[in-house]
Amino acid sequence: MKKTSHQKFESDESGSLRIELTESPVDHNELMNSVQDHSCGASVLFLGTVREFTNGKQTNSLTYEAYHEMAINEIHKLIEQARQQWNVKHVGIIHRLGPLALGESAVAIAVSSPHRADSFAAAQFLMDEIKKSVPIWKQEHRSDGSTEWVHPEQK
Amino acid sequence: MKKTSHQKFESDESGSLRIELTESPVDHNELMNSVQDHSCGASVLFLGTVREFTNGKQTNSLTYEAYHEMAINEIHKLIEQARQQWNVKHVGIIHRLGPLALGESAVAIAVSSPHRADSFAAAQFLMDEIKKSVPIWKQEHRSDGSTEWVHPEQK
Amino acid sequence: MNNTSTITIRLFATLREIVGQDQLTFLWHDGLTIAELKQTLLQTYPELEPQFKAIMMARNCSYCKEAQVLQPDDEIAFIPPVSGG
Amino acid sequence: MNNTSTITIRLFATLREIVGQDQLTFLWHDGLTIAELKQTLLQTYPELEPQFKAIMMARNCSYCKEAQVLQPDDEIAFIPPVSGG
Repeated sequence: MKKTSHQKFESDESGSLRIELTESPVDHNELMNSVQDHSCGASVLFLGTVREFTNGKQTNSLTYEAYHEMAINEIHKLIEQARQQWNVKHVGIIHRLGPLALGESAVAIAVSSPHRADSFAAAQFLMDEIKKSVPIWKQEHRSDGSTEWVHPEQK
Repeated sequence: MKKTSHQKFESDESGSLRIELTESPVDHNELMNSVQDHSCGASVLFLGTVREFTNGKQTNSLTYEAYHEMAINEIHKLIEQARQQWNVKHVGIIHRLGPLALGESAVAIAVSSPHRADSFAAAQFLMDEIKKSVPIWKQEHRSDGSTEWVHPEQK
Repeated sequence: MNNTSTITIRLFATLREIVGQDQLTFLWHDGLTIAELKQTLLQTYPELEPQFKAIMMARNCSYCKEAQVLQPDDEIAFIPPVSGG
Repeated sequence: MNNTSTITIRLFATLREIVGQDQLTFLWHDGLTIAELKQTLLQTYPELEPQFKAIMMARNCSYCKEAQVLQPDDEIAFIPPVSGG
């Protein structure tokens, strides 16, 4: 099966950003290594993984779907907002698409900064905002045989 | 040269904790993987690395020294405090000792939790508190030839 | 501009499943708004009505209001509540 | 208890460098406090005085006050400002 992948990468003297939507497994170690920089004393990696139980219902697997072009644009805007609020150097975000098994990574966010408070704040902001505005949808396949597109208020 | 390592590991149905002080390079990928759990939808890895410039002074390398037995006890207490405040499952902390080159990892903290806010808050709390109370000391070797035991207010 | 100008509608998740296609092409006319597109879609696919209560709209990959006036070749998306991450 | 009871002092970072050793052994006596140990150390190593202004103390791997009364075989540490992480 062909694995599709959509990417955006930008880099200048103030730092770099990397956005990736992919049907392949997320390599969070490679992502974390890619934000390392001698000018930074801190980096934070957030990993969102497929959890087994949500509100007492058992999940067997998930499927993610995205409006690729717009999702990359929206994530790009969020990274720009994060850069305005915090002194961060490199930001890398990978969101997995397609079918995911229990325990697999749906999203990885890596941020590096000279001081640690900026990496923590920016990584948390990016994850919170991605869940609000980026056109990506999650379909849950449950152990009771039901399948549902998840709405934020159902989480 | 013999690499020394001091470790503590505890595990029960509520989760696990792992504390390691080591003269060997920190394997943050292995640490992050070790906190993954199907009951957790979130994990956060913090990495503190040797930064090149601090207050305009150039660092060539660092040396860390610890009061091993007490440092492990104090980190253990901090993890217990974090568990009381947040719903976290697994916590792993590695602090490097001995000589470190630019860009190497001094400390890695990995936390997993069912929901992401707990992992973020606990990881940040642990790093903030480790810097306040855990008996570990950093000696900076600067490019101007000077060597100094760093005091927190000098950072 | 000529009479064969069109706009494209992209559909995702529940909407894609209800409509049975991930893309629709509509004829453009001067003054066409997203609100008008919504009405037209609802006439053809009344099952969309509950979905449209919490719907967001995007024009050429940026969120917009339903009063937005469209241009030929615009790409419009109806965005159900997102659930990434 | 007998007259050969001792306590151990652990020294780190700057203090270890000033004293030139990472460990000292002191004779214990009934009622011995950390404050008294500090005074004794300062008499032998006056260079410690500036360090002792911001010093913390630990008894058997737990932070304690300098009024702490010690027992034979206690391990005492003088802890300069920490800088881990």
